[in-house]
Amino acid sequence: MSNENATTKGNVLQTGQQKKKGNSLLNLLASNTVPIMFIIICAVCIPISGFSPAYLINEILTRMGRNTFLILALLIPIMAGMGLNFGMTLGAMAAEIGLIFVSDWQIYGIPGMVLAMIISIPISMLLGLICGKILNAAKGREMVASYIISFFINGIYQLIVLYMMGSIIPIKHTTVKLPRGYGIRNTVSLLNMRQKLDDLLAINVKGVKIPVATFIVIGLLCLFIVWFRKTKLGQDMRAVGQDMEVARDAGIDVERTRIISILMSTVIAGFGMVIYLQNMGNLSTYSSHSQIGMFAIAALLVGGASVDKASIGNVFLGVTLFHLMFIVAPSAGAKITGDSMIGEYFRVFVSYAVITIALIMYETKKRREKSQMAELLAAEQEADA
Amino acid sequence: MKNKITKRMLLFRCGTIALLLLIAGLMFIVGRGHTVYFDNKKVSYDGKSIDTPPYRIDVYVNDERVAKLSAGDRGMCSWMGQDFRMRMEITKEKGGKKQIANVALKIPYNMDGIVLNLPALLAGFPQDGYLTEFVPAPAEVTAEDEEIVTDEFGLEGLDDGMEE
Amino acid sequence: MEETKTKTFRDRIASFVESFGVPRLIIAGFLLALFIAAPFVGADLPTQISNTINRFCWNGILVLAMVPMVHSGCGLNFGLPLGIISGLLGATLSIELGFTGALSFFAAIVISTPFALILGAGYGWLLNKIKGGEMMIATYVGFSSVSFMCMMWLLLPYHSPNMVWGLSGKGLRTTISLEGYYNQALSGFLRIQIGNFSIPTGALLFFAFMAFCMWAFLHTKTGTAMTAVGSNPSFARAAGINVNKIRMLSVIMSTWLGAVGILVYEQGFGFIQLYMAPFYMALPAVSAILIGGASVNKATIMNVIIGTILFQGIVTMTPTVMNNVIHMDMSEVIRIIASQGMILYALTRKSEGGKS
Amino acid sequence: MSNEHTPLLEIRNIKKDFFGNQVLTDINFRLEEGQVLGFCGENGAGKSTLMKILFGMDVIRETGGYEGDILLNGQKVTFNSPFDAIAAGIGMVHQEFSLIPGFTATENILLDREPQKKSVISEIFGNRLNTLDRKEMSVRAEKAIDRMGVRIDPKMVVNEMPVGHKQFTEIARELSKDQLKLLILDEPTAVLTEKEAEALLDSIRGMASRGIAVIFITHRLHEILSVCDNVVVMRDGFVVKDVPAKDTNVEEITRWMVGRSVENAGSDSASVTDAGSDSRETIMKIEKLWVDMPGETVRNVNLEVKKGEILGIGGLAGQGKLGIPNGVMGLYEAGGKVTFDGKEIPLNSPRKCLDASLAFVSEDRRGVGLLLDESLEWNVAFPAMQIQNKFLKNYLGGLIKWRDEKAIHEVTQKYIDELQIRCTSSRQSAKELSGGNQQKVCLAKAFALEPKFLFVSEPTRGIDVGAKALVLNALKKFNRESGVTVVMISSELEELRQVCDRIAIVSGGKIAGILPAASPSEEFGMLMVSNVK
Repeated sequence: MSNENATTKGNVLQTGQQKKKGNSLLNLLASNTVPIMFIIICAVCIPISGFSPAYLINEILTRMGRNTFLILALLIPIMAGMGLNFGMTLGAMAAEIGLIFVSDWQIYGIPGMVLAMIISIPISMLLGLICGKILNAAKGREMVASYIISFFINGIYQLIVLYMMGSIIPIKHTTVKLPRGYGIRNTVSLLNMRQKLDDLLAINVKGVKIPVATFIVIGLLCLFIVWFRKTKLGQDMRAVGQDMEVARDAGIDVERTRIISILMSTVIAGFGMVIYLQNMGNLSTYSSHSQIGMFAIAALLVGGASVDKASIGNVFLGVTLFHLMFIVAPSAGAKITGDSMIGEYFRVFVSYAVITIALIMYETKKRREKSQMAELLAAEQEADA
Repeated sequence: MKNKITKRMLLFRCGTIALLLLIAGLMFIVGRGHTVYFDNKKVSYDGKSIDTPPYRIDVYVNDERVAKLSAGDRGMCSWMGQDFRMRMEITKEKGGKKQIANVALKIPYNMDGIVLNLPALLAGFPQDGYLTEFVPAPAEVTAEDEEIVTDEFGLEGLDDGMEE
Repeated sequence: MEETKTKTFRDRIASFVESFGVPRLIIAGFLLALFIAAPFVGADLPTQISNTINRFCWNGILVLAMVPMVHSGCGLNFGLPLGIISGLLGATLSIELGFTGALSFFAAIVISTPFALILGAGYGWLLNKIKGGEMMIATYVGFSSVSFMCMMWLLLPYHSPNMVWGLSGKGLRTTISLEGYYNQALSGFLRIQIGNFSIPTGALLFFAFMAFCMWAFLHTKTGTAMTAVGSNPSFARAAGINVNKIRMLSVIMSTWLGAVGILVYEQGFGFIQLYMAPFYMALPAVSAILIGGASVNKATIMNVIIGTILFQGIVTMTPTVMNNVIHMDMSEVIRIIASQGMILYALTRKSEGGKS
Repeated sequence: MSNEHTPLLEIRNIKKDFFGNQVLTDINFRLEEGQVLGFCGENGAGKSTLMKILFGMDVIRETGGYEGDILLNGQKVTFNSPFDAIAAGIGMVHQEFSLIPGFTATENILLDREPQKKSVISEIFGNRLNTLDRKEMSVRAEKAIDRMGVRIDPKMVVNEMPVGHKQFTEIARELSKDQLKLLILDEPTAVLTEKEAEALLDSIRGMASRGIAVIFITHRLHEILSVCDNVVVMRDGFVVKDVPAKDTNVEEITRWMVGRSVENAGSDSASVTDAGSDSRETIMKIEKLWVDMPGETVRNVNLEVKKGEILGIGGLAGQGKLGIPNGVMGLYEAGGKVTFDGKEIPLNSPRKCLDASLAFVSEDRRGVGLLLDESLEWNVAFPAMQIQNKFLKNYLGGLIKWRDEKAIHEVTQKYIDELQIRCTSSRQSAKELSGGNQQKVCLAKAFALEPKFLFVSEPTRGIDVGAKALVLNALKKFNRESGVTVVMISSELEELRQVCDRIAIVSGGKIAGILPAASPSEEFGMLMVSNVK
């Protein structure tokens, strides 16, 4: 009797799997809804916008160099099962503090960037540690919590930059400091650093500038991430990300591993922000960081990543598609509606909508997996009867 | 046990931190930027004076022309580090032949802005004679306080009101 | 069990602090200090207090809008902008249709109601699909809808010259003055003025009425079911409650209150703010109710009142008092740190009872 | 057995109580190297607790530790955590899988014990940045799989594996530990097919021949007989028998497990039963019921409940007895046909069941049974208020249904007195009560509905003896006085025999048989293990 039952269960399981394979093409389409949607949007908008291919390629290469490093910072927390790290903003703030100092000390060019990065490391680590501890206390709500943390730390950042710099922390130059004697100006010029990394070893191919050095740096980070996955810590993070309890039973220090993942992400985000700002050439002291997390996350999701799974490939696909949309949308919008603001709002809307859709898909997938067992049982009952 | 910090590791860690600090220190020196102003103006120093600056001086830094100075003009460029090098093409008077002069000089570390008086430099004045610190005009600091905008949409000038 | 009776005084203090929460105490203490310090630094106390009351009236209903969703276990309504959008649609349509004066206020409420119901129903349906991840998705639903409406404000065929851009004659302005419409429609009603001290009686009454309705609702059969759903959804389900329906109802209520809330805010403020303005409007309301003592799945009317007073008190008092004390206007920063810190604190508390 | 040499493991006088509830009394046994020891007993007999003590689980320490000694190779040991036990050479395969779903078998086998290569970076940031030695990993995993003797694909990802392979992965993980001397297998064959189970038994024999001692817990008695050297039978926290496997048989073991002679069972219910319940009319008919309740799956259950009886449903844990009431009441996804009082009741809709005057007291008191944060009044009155519009005042012609606090207070007070619920007031919140009193509140909640039919699931789980008697009496009284049909589900057979008229035994998700309460224990025992899988 028991024998019979057991084997039927086995069979049912197998048929279940076969059924899955039959739907694989559909699944492939379903799991890549977002990138496909974006390809369609871009395909419609590019001809309308009327930009030349050379211009588009140039723009995309620039933006790729500018943003990729930041987006890569998101991969590690996803690996550790902590979802999209909205707290990467913390790293960006650390980098900005570094850049403010460097700018006040008048350190130029790549040495200035390196110095800003080094200054950002301890700040990022401290902020990452705080963020990690809080997220450990808010398990299951990591994303909302990290999102609110970014606001909270933004308050503290403002406290430091707007009130303490110049009054407690020495700031010398009036180009950086507000005329009232303390606080940092709205914009800090990074002219002496502007695109210094991008221009290093840059190659010009038919009017398309390829920022080789930036890409080398990004490539190094990719290599680091690939290598990191092969380390013990990387393996532990994957284990923790998939099942915290099992990992804990096996002897992995779950809390610590999670903190480290956030900490690493914050430090990488700090470096990414320095690269980002050297390309922009100026620093909006109170706003540069505020939307960085959102745009990086949107780009990653556009690349086909989900809340629990993301690869380097997703990053590159995402940054290309997302920024292509970003470039063409305003002009396409203006051509269609005659109002230039429409396109601007449209791309903001799309960024948010993408994140919303990705979050919804993630949650519904979680629930769908739960209900699959019931189908199996019903099938088995029929097989029995 | 697994995460115990051994002495050896501690050593390596200290080494890394030291290395980072070293790099930081190096960047301080290598990356120190200065704004160099070039004056093609009259100058007098220690009793000597030059009353007629050259008709025109072209200043090249890193093979790039950064200033084209007629008499009485001021030009500027940014320079990283303390070993400043430039090439000047001097035209004494209108239509005259170009003279080329290569100049290398040390910039004091703690000066942000340096004014070089080129005629004095060419005339071989001592350093005090041709190099002065640039002090920004105090008039630049007006009482108008810029309003701090802490709530901006950030990327590419879309603004949103953050909270109210 | 007998131990409870023999608690020492210190224990009682400790348990009070424990139940009240350290951050909440700090905020209340801070506000108290501000009030005490105010006369010494030359701030006019009556003005300050009337300002606080005024702002309480503007914001009270937006904070009240948090209550239904917290009760039904949907968590803090970070998707409040959806309700605000309904309110804005009501407001602009009311003006477009030519209502003026106080009438335009009630017209706005009436017009915004169907929008709030439809949007709320859709939003509720969505939240039922993604139980457990409500707060994050709510945030982004809010963001998406605000940015979507940004396009709509430009595209919708509004004509009223008081609202559209003067030059092009189309597309709504970012701020629309309510002068001649429902500016002070409630606040001005039966206003009591004694020197610098004024009480916006009408607005207070309106808030009291809404709060009473909410209180009464929570005492009805359906209200009881809503609380039970939030307290333990499995229990409610086992007791035959249609959990999804109750949650949907709570979301619709929340959205509608958000719509009314923004209209009340506007009548006090005097302007309609469009485009990106509703973006972060949820956060002050969320932190206000949390400061008032609510948690992610428990909230009372008292929490709303206390929280709004504390939060708005800090908002009004800090600029003047701080400015006078240390000659730095740190109010903005203090507000951000206090409110976001409060939300973080609530998120890191373990929620008891059933997990949804 | 010679006493000259010290055995690998010796258990001496182990005692354990959970808050005064004695669960283990004077446990003694010894285990030699390479021996296989079979453990059997009903649920609640104390097997799991004993294994938890042996494996140093946190629960034991948190509940006040244990008495007695564990000797490993003659040396007394105390384990503060499972990691200590592992270090001492004890391995355990739990009933629940402890595997990372996205990892391959190899990665899972060597989880947190991966062979590593050092690098410069790991010198700085610590050993966790060592790179994994994938080659060495597969060699070791391969070796562990070889030792097990059952082939599984080391590269297969766990969530694509059939259930059996997951189990083998877990066993291989234990075998990959070099220090392993004693392996505890907690019902390892429960999820295996017959063939896989056979393979596992072979592999146990193989392990034993290599000198690893095995403790094998199972409900499939023939497996014990075929593979074990010794059999230990436990009942009610005692070791009732410790005999060589070759000297016994399934019937004997069953009798030991269930224990108690036939004569003293079913004392007062026997008289009611003999009236011949078959003659009474059927009030509920369950046909072809399946229920997807995790861990308590029900398959194809057919059952008839007679009007006015108390029907017991018993069986071993995990066999699906809990799934039946949860499925019928719509709390877990279910299929099939349920007819009550001549009308078909739709499944998956708790409301419809409650409307039909069914009520349910859930086994999950804290999760489903109570509003922990709310007052007793709310807990007692809530379902009746929502389902039957009791305790409400109507205003505006029924448009507003206002909570009638006074009526709620009265009814709660009534049940507090009736069931002797110990509380400070009816407004106390439910989470502050003890387990027994919480259970009484759950009953009060069901009674307040005044149902025609009541499911009571594990009413005495985790409550003390006094409360137990009170709860059971209250149920009986409710049945006799109000004529309510009661179906009571319990793991404790004795309890069912005290209260019930007939007892259905569930095994393998199906009804294995229905017996009058006065039937001999062995018969119940045989039914319990009949379909176990």
